Amino acid sequence: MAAYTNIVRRAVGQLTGHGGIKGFFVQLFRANDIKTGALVGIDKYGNKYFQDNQYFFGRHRWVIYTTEMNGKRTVWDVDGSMVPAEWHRWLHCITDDPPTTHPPEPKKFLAKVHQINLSGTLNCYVPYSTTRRKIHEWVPPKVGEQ
Amino acid sequence: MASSAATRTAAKAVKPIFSSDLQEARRRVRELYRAWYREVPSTVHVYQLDISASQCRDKVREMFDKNKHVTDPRVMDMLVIKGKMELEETINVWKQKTHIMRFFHETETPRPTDFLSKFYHGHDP
Amino acid sequence: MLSCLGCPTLSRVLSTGASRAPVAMAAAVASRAPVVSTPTCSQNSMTLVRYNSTAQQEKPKKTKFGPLADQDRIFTNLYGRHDWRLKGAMKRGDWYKTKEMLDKGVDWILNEIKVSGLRGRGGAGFPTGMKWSFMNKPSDGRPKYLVVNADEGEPGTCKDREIMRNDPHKLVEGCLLAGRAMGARAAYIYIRGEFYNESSNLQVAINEAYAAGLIGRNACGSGYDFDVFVMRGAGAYICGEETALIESIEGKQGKPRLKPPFPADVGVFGCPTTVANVETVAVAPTICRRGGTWFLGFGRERNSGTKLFNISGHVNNPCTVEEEMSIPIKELIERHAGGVRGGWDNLLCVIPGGSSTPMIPRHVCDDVMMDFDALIQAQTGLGTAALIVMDKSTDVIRAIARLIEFYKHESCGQCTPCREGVDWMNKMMWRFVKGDAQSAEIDMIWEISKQIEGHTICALGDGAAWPVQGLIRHFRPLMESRITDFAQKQQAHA
Amino acid sequence: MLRLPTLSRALAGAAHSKGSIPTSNNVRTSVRALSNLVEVFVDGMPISVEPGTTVLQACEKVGVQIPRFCYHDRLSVAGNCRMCLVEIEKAPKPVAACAMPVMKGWNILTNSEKTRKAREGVMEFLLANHPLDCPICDQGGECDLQDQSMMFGSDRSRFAEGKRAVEDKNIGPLIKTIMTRCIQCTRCVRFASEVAGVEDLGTTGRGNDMQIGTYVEKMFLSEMSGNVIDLCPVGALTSKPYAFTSRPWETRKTESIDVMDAVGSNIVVSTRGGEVMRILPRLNEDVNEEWISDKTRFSYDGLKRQRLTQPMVKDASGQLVNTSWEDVLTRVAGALQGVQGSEVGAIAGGMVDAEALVSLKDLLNRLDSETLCTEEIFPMSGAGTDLRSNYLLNSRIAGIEECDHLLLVGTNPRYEAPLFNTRIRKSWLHNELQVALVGHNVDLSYSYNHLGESTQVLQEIAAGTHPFCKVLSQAKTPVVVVGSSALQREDGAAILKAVSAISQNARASSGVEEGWKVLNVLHRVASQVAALDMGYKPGVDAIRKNPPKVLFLLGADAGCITKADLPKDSFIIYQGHHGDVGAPMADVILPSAAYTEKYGTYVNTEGRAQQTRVAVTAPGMAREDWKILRAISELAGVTLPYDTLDEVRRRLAEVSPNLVRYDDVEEANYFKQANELSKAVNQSLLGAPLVPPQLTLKEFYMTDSISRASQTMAKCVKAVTEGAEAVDEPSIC
Repeated sequence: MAAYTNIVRRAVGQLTGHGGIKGFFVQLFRANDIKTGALVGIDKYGNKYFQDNQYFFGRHRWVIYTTEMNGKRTVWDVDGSMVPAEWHRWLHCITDDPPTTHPPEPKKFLAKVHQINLSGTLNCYVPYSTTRRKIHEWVPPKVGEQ
Repeated sequence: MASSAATRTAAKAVKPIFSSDLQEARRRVRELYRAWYREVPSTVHVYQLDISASQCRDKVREMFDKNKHVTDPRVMDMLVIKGKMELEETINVWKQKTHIMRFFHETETPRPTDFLSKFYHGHDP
Repeated sequence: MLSCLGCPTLSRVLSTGASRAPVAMAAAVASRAPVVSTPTCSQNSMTLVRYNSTAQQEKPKKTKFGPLADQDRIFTNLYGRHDWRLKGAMKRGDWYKTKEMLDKGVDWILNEIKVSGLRGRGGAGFPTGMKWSFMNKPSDGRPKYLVVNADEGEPGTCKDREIMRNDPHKLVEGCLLAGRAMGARAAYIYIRGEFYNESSNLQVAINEAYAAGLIGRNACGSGYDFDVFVMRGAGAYICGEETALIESIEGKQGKPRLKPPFPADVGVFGCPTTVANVETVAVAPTICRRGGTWFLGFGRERNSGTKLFNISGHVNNPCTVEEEMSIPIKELIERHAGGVRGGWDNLLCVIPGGSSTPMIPRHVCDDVMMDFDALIQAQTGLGTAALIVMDKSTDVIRAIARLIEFYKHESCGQCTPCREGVDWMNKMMWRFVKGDAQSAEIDMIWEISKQIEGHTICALGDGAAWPVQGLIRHFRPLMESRITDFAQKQQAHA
Repeated sequence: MLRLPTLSRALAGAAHSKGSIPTSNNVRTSVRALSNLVEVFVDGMPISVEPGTTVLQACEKVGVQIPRFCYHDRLSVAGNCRMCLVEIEKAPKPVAACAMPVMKGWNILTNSEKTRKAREGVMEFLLANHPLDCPICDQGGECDLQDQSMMFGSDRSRFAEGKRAVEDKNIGPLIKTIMTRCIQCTRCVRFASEVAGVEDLGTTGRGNDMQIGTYVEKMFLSEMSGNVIDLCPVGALTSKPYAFTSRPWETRKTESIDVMDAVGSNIVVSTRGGEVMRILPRLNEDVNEEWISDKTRFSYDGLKRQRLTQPMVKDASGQLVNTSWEDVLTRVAGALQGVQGSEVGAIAGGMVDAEALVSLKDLLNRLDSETLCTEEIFPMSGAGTDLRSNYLLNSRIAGIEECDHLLLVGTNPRYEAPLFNTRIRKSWLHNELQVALVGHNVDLSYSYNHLGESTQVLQEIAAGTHPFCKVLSQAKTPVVVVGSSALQREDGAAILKAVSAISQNARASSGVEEGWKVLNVLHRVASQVAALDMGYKPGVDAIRKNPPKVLFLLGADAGCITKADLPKDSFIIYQGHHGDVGAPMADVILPSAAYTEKYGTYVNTEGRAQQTRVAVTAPGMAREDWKILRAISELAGVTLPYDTLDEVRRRLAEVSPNLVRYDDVEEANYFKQANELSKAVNQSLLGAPLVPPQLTLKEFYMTDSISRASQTMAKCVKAVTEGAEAVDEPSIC
């Protein structure tokens, strides 16, 4: 019986735990999920990290992305690379210590401001040829230089 | 007609491939067409083609019609042999989907012929 | 007569007497007759008979050669005991009736030289009369030149310097006669740069001759214009090669030219030229004066005349001496050089003709004669007749290695076999001195020397190859034992 | 170097003194009676040869190749490598085949045991001190030593001693030296002293220490220096710009023609992967023998720089921006249609092929314009370009070898046409050619009689009052060469008149037969003769006087016309392959193919038509010149009647059949008439001295759009002015 009440309580919690009907639907459409869990921390960009060990391993930690990151609107256009490095470790179960309790050692290779992966965008990295050019074109002189 | 008469006499003179006369050659063509016609549904199924069987049949008919003008039994025989080879490859799935769809390929741009389009096209088309 | 009794010192003293007048042949022959009876020589005469029997002649052959009588000496001031200047030279018979000889004409001079059977004294032994007559082709307007090769650089050879130092007028007069014989306009005497005193003496002699009207315009009053120039070299052995010498005179690098064209066609400054050795030129006046037949009377057939022999090395009394051709080597050493140091039995080998001829070991020396043909038969050569005598204390491998080093240093570097091959042989020879080699390498160096020999532009390659070949031919066991000794020592050391 | 191989002089002298046939003492006209032939045998095969033939030549006649390193056809015989030793039957020693004349009845054994032994021995010696660095040697694959050691060498080495090493020398930015590889064949030394005429190279040291070098540290200063790279049988002298770039077996060879000067040297273009790797000479006895100048050989890197690869137009701000062919052609056609025919003008540059010239002429003629000019000036008064003999090098380049007196007027052939100068030097060296020069006193690599540099002298000679006239009147086969640089002057017509008079006088006094040509013009650019043959107006005077609204520059990079000469609103079209002088002032740029990228016809200064072939495709969107013009014509509504190269050439043949008779010289005539017409010229000579524009070596290297774009040529100029160290790069190997 207790198990059933627990299920009901969780269901109610999931339905109401996102801030009303609008919040519920926003959550549903953004994350395709309405599960609730313990808020472990929020990073400086606003990504929220949750944990609920009632789910099986692999689904027990998740992130609700921020709506605006580095000037980009990310309400609907979310990307896995929005998770910064220190939370990535926790989120992917490399460690159980979230950066809220165990702040990461500062490393010079860690970016101060996390960048979203540009792959698939116009600004993505494109490899270029490093071979010597066989022909060097003439570059016309700029107007006004002469 | 003079030329076809000449070919006819020539066809008589030379050794036939299979068919001794035009009627026999026509029969072979019909047989081949029938075989293709029957094979089409299973080809569409086997190769999981995204087109209907009737479209394929239209294409088969078109391909046969392309050589409608041929009246030389030897040429007809040779075309039949080629068609049989294609058919065999299709039935035995020696081909792949792309090879089948190549019959429907109609996007090749014709090579430029006049000077100016050749000039625009490239160095020495 | 004393000279016949084998007393070289005395004979030299006596030979200083001027023999101005031609001496009758008969007297000369007669004066040498009694010497036949000395025991050492009779032994030689037997072998000589064997040699001569190959070339059958009806006429009774002369079987005894040397010693030379004083009155038959051509170079009467070889040792500088007398005045070398014009006055002294004239006293000794130089410039005697030169005008008359010139007046007898070209053909007469050439004929005398031809009759005398004189062969070039520079080493190759080409018949001089024939060589000079090559120049008598009809003129095409170019002047002709005589070039006298006084670049005496062959190790062991020191005959030309004695002539130029002590008898320069013989050379100057020879230039005039030889020049007349070939119709030359002038003579260039290319003298080795190191011969400072010699070139000085020669220049003085030329100046004297000019002053006396003997050469120059209307030389000796014969109506023939002839100039003599002295050109000093800069000390390269290769410049003793005739075409290299010509290049050097022209002011270019002393590197041998290709032949043909021979110098007789295109020589110095592009004109017909004959290059002759100092000794060849210097004996010419005396030959003309005393007659070709007189000269022919010395030595064997085809090897006639007298010759300056230089004897150096392990002898008691190294010297330069004029002797009759075909004198047995043993007699030459014993009589004039006071014998080999420590006796004849202490002799190891002799290089008979200057450094570029192969050596001959003692057993060959016992009975070989000093002339062109006999030494060829003994697989060596007369060369410049400079004997280098080595006794048993010599490290003969090292001696040859040193000679090869000399040739390596003096190779002009123009043609491949000599440039690369001699350097290679030099490197190998010094390993042979230590014994640091394989015995198979003896065959290899033999092959290398054969690859050099005859494949080069000039004869320097041959001259560098022959000493090695002589060494291997006669001292191969020594080389092999040196190699095994070294290997054993190395083994013991390890 | 003595001027004359004394032998030849002596023998020639001998021939005279003996009163034999008083033929001129030249080498070429040696006609001998058949009975004089000497019969020899090569490996038993009988063959009759002329007396004086060497053993090697006799063997070559029957097709037997004798290995050689030092021997070269065009150089004196050194005979020092000893590789060509062959056995003669019954001779004691093997003889050097390259130097030994054959004697009657000799049996030459080219493959006997003795011969093979001798070769093997020499090869062993050569390899003894030769480094075994073939894998990193640029000569690998075309190395005589490699080939001949495979052919004639032993199978293994016995040399176990230490090898010799020689210090490399820096002899300039063109030639890389790896002196350890040198086998002392002295070909380079002989080339320098005999052909190039500079005594820069020589040997120092002796024996195994002998080295090839420049005596003191200096550059090998010659306009022909690159040829030693081809001559060197090993990898001791290799090309610096080509170093470590490709192997001979990787490259594709295309036979072509050089356009750097008006000589039209025959070349082979080596390409790999659509890139010109190097340029080598091709044998043509009538033009360049087997030499080429350094500009021809090394300026190819200019073909890869400063190239026009995209059509360009000026945008609103006046900046040239890339665009498409459709766009530019429409603009050009629109511009041509928008003006009267008389308002269209064209200037053809120095490296334009005849196909483009004829297309341009046809195009403009259809637009009713006759304003077609070339950059080079040629005086039009008198006979002008109407008589072909007036502007050709009529005696031909090879004809110099038959000439005995040569008068050069206002030219420096050494830098204007190096190969022509080489021919003069050859003739001077072997045939006792007497050279005289009116003009600036320049170093021509041979001695000449300098008559002065003022035009006064020219007048005196023409009038017959100068002492030189006496010399000239004794000439049997005189030749007078006037440089086109002299004709660029204001008084060009007067100079040509004087030269014409001198030639006519010399012809009259020499009594030479009708076929001998005296008057010659030495051009400097490759396109000039073809342009004049087609009736282009030489010089841009017509354009300057009557500035057109639309100006078509066809590879015109000499800067004859500037923006200042034209009205503000004029429309300039530049068609060419390099962004040089002409391109920046253009409103529209049409990229075209350079001479290695097209089939083109060029007529050299003798009037010899030769064709280039496609070695690489044109870069980017560049097209062949005549095709661009043909496309413009179609859009402008005056379609030219040819679509293919063959049709263009048919049109060329219509205009002038000699333009397509390749490798053939069309004789020109009417000298007398030309002289008569020139008498009508009443222009007076100016007082200014005759100074050709290229006086020293540094002015030789960069003269046209290709060589100006070449880094190698820039390095050469720097090295000549500042010394070889200035451009020295750290050696990789």
